[in-house]
Amino acid sequence: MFQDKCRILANEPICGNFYRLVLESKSIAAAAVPGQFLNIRVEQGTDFLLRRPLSIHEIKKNSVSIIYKTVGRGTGKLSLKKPKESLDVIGPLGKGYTLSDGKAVLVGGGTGVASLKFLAADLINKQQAAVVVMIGARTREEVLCGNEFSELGCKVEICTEDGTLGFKGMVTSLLKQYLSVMGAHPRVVYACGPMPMLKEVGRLTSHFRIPCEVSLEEHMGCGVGACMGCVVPARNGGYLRVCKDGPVFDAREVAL
Amino acid sequence: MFQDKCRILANEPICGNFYRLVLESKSIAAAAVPGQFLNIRVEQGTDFLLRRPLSIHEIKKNSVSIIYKTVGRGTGKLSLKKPKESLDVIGPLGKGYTLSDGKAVLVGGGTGVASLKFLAADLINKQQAAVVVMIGARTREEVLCGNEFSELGCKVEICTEDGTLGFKGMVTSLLKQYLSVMGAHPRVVYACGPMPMLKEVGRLTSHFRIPCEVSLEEHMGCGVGACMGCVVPARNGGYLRVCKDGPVFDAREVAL
Amino acid sequence: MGDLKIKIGDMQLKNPVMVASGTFGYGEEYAQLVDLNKLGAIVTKSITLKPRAGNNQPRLWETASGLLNSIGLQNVGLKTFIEEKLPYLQKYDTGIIVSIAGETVDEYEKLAQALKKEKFDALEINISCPNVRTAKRMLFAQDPELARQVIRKVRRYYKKTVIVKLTPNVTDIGLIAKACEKAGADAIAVVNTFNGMAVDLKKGVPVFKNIVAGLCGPAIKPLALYKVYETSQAVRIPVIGMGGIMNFHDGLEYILCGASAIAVGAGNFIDPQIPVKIIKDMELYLRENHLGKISRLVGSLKC
Amino acid sequence: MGDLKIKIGDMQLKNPVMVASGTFGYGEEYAQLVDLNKLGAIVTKSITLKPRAGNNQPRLWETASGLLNSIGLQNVGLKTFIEEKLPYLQKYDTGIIVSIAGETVDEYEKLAQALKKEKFDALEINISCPNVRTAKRMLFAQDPELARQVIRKVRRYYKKTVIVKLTPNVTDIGLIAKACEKAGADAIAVVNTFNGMAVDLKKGVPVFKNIVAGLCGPAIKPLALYKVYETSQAVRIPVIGMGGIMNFHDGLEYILCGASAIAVGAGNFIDPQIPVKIIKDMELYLRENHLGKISRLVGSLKC
Ligand SMILES: Cc1cc2nc3c(=O)[nH]c(=O)nc-3n(C[C@H](O)[C@H](O)[C@H](O)COP(=O)(O)OP(=O)(O)OC[C@H]3O[C@@H](n4cnc5c(N)ncnc54)[C@H](O)[C@@H]3O)c2cc1C
Ligand SMILES: Cc1cc2nc3c(=O)[nH]c(=O)nc-3n(C[C@H](O)[C@H](O)[C@H](O)COP(=O)(O)OP(=O)(O)OC[C@H]3O[C@@H](n4cnc5c(N)ncnc54)[C@H](O)[C@@H]3O)c2cc1C
Ligand SMILES: Cc1cc2nc3c(=O)[nH]c(=O)nc-3n(C[C@H](O)[C@H](O)[C@H](O)COP(=O)(O)O)c2cc1C
Ligand SMILES: Cc1cc2nc3c(=O)[nH]c(=O)nc-3n(C[C@H](O)[C@H](O)[C@H](O)COP(=O)(O)O)c2cc1C
Ligand code: FES
Ligand code: FES
Repeated sequence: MFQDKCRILANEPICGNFYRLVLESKSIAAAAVPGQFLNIRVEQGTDFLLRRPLSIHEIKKNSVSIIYKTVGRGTGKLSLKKPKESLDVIGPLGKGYTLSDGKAVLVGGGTGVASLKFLAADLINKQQAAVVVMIGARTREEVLCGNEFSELGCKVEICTEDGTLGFKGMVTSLLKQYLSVMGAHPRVVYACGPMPMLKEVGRLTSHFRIPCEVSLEEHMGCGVGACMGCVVPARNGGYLRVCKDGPVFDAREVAL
Repeated sequence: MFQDKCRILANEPICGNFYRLVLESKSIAAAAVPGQFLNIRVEQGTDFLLRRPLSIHEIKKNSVSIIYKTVGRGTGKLSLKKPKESLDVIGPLGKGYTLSDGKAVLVGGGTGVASLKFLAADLINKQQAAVVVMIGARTREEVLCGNEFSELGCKVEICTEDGTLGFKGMVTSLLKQYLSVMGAHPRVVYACGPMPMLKEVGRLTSHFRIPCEVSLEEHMGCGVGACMGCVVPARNGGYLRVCKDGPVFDAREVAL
Repeated sequence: MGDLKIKIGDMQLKNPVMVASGTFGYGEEYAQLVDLNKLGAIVTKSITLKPRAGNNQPRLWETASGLLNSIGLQNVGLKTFIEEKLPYLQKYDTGIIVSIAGETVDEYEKLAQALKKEKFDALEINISCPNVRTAKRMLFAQDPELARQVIRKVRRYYKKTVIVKLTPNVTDIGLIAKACEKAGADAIAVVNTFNGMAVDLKKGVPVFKNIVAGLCGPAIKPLALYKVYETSQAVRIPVIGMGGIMNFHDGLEYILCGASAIAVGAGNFIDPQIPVKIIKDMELYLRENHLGKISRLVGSLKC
Repeated sequence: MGDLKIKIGDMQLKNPVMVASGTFGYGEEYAQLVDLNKLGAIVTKSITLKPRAGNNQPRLWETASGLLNSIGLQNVGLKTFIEEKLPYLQKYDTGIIVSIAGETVDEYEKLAQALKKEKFDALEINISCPNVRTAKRMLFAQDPELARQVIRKVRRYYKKTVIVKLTPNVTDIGLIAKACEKAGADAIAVVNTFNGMAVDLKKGVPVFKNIVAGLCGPAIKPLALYKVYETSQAVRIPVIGMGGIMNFHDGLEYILCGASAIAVGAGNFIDPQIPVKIIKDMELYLRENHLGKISRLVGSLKC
């Protein structure tokens, strides 16, 4: 965990309202594992008070990149930042995915797809895993990272709600079909995306008795486990902190 | 008085911490008279809440320009604005200088010099006045607009506190010398600058019985005379509003 | 077409968007920038019996998303107000709410008496200005009994709509609001500014001569909103909500929390178009959501 | 070299810069980012007798220059605190202030009793948390008599330094502070968060399930500063000031207004380096201005 003034190496639109931000930081890049996130101060001053949590999408030797969607004030402001400007970044934060070997299915919806790229890379490069990625999006313009996953050697399945690309429907329907096929049985399912998607992934994997890890989001104060602001209900009562106990949880740990 | 989204035509450093900002606005340019000011919203959002009042330095057919010094958060932020961006501007505001013919002495200190340029132009072009400008600055790098005044046809006297350019000392010493010379007797003195300078100019002109107008500054809320935030004590008791009754006052009206 | 009309006491307004006392002068100052005919109502600067010079400089201080002010009720006084300022406002097709302030119960009484025959829509009793140093530190609006006394006296002379403007600087605003309701107020305006201060570190002195000043602007919105909610829970009479309103969304939050009308204060300084924009957006919102009357939304927060 | 040492009750601190309760966990969460040995003191999250799960989501909401929170005192409870959290903190060379919270006088008493033999520097009695729904709406810190009862009981068992943390949501904080002083408190911490709320317009519901939440951050600085000033005018015991402190200048304003020590709350979220930076800048300031001791500046505002 570091606090760094990171130089922006790139900050470009990729598609729809999605941007890719590349930040220079050797120390964060060296320490990061898939599923972890950065907590970024978008502006000095007091108007954008809290840091914005954003998942790590990719690491290189000297840089960390993220993919974000402009959904509000902070991400909107972030999209205006230019290369050579600096951002105050804390990271890597949180508990990432547990890397497993064998066959893995990665299910991503919306920006959730972004963090799975880092995971897929490690699964393939470090665990020699066979990775199937299911990418869900509303429409073809919002399908993220398809090529990136292919280049890594993943099998890529695309789903759009409006059917403009790939399978028409929800990515969870695709997952259900996939898991229903005899012998498909993957060793683990990893999922990152909106809550309804995660809920359904949790239900399906529990039904098919497949281990599953989900990455969750909550509004954050400190990002380091101190304020108890970002909690989600634990399955056994009480609360767990997304920033510290997560953002990646065993699907059975949390009440989705 | 207009409220306009004005496109920035230029926003460049001129010397020291001084910048020139040129804003596109036909309507404001057409209505403005020397001594009036603009009230500029530096940022959307709530971090730079109040507008910043800045004097008009020059008008062209379609544009208004100001000269400002970066002294704090707002002017600092302003200096980062780029051409083609827009600013929300209210103006022209306030009561300007009373144009007089005959010989006029203009005394300016710091950024106060800027607003005298517009005045000098009108005095010369509209009143065929003979204009002497005394420019005071701390040091040679901060002497503003010397050439601009010369080009207009003013007699320019420069004063620096450290003697790096022109007369060494306060601009008010120069004024005193000037007024003490027999026959120099100008019809009017106009002054814009820091309070101690204005005080002394007021004292001198009163002593030599020369009409004098001074331009004042105060923190502003509304800028249009509604909030009573920007008042200065009137000589005869009570308060006058800088934004509405001024910023230009007869030196005898106000308790300097 | 959405129906924005509202009624407060006997006062009928064409829409619930006002400009707050002290931030819009006597209306004329903004007439070149804002179409006054569009506003629901203009609340005048608080008027005192005699003209008041107000406080020494400084009077304004910018803070994080807020503005401290210490004007000290500078105003033209009752006589000039009636002779020069009121006639100007009467030319417009907008509600006129005359705000009055006094240092004693007696002064409020005299103001009400003097104003009772004048033509305007409502009287707003400002018993919550933090910027006037009186002998006691307590404001009328900080004590239910003091508040009651003022309202009773005003009520005796003034039969049209009476609004009481309260301070948020109390433990339980509901208690004060109830006392005002009982004493005969037709509506409660909430909030006046929050007590605050700032320090001039170079000189080691308080920025303001009175030490305390009043905070307003977006910084106080979450606080003022809760005060409005508390007030509207405590009384049956309408509540006029204000504090940091910068756009329609802010205004709608107040309405859901129980405000029958809203007022824009410091927002006018930042962008004088805010009140008119809110009115436009409000109309649009009603239309798009087929809501009919704005009054249906008042206090509609589902808790 | 500037001398930053201060004394509050029996507690000696190497500098007057603390981190505020609830914003710094139990210390360990920030240990990778901040050198805990540099801090004047760490105030722990408020501890309750039993572990508390806290409130439902949402718990945080960003406002204009501010942050609303409704954590609901989620904490590990007394037992785990003593067994796991306290030992961790004791390894560091920093003041340890244990904050306690209860719903009844009895609970505070039990907490004090259980903590009296533990090794730490001071007890902070939090009688001002707005985020716990109890039967009555009133907080202990909103009534001088209730405040007095809590402090008397705690004092009976706990003989070392006792700090009382007050709410700003009162008409006259001086009155409450005086009652605390009389009841035996060694210091007053001001302020806890201001009551505020927000509305989720899409759903037409309050953002927070409890409706009310607590506002902190730069937005409240002018308000909190005045509360600290009022408190320090009312009592002789030291005051610990907080509310929106983001840098040394903010902190110095508090000190001039009478705070013997200051605490950084939400500022830690925005930049965890703030407390350490303040300490550095404070030292520099003392040195450059040849001021010797920071304690000389306490309450030095010239009014
Ligand atoms: C662990 C984690 C990883 C994330 N990774 C990504 C990512 O890789 N790409 C991406 O586009 N988005 C990601 N998000 C969501 C992202 O944090 C929000 O979209 C962002 O904070 C919105 O900020 P805003 O100012 O634009 O929106 P606003 O709605 O204006 O923000 C207001 C406040 O709410 C908070 N907030 C709003 N939405 C969210 C949210 N979904 N989660 C947490 N806080 C929120 C903001 O941080 C801010 O404090 C992640 C969230 C978490 C918790
Ligand atoms: C009528 C008038 C004309 C002016 N003309 C010019 C000009 O032509 N060129 C120029 O450089 N400056 C001019 N000024 C001063 C200019 O307004 C301030 O320098 C500017 O507002 C500082 O803003 P800031 O955010 O950088 O400073 P900060 O100190 O961060 O500002 C904090 C607050 O104080 C206000 N403030 C600070 N200093 C002043 C000041 N001197 N006058 C009024 N408000 C102040 C700001 O507007 C803001 O609300 C003029 C002021 C007035 C009243
Ligand atoms: C400069 C200024 C002057 C004010 N004068 C008065 C006044 O005379 N009477 C009054 O009742 N309120 C006065 N107020 C308070 C406002 O009417 C309003 O209650 C407060 O500013 C909160 O709203 P806001 O946050 O939208 O500004 C004044 C506020 C400001 C900023
Ligand atoms: C997330 C959060 C949790 C808090 N929890 C507590 C608490 O448990 N006990 C307490 O006394 N104060 C608590 N506070 C209040 C802070 O200690 C502090 O009084 C307040 O935030 C004002 O300071 P600030 O503006 O610097 O944040 C909490 C504040 C925040 C933001
Ligand atoms: S954000 Fe503070 S505990 Fe997670
Ligand atoms: S700034 Fe409002 S009256 Fe001048």
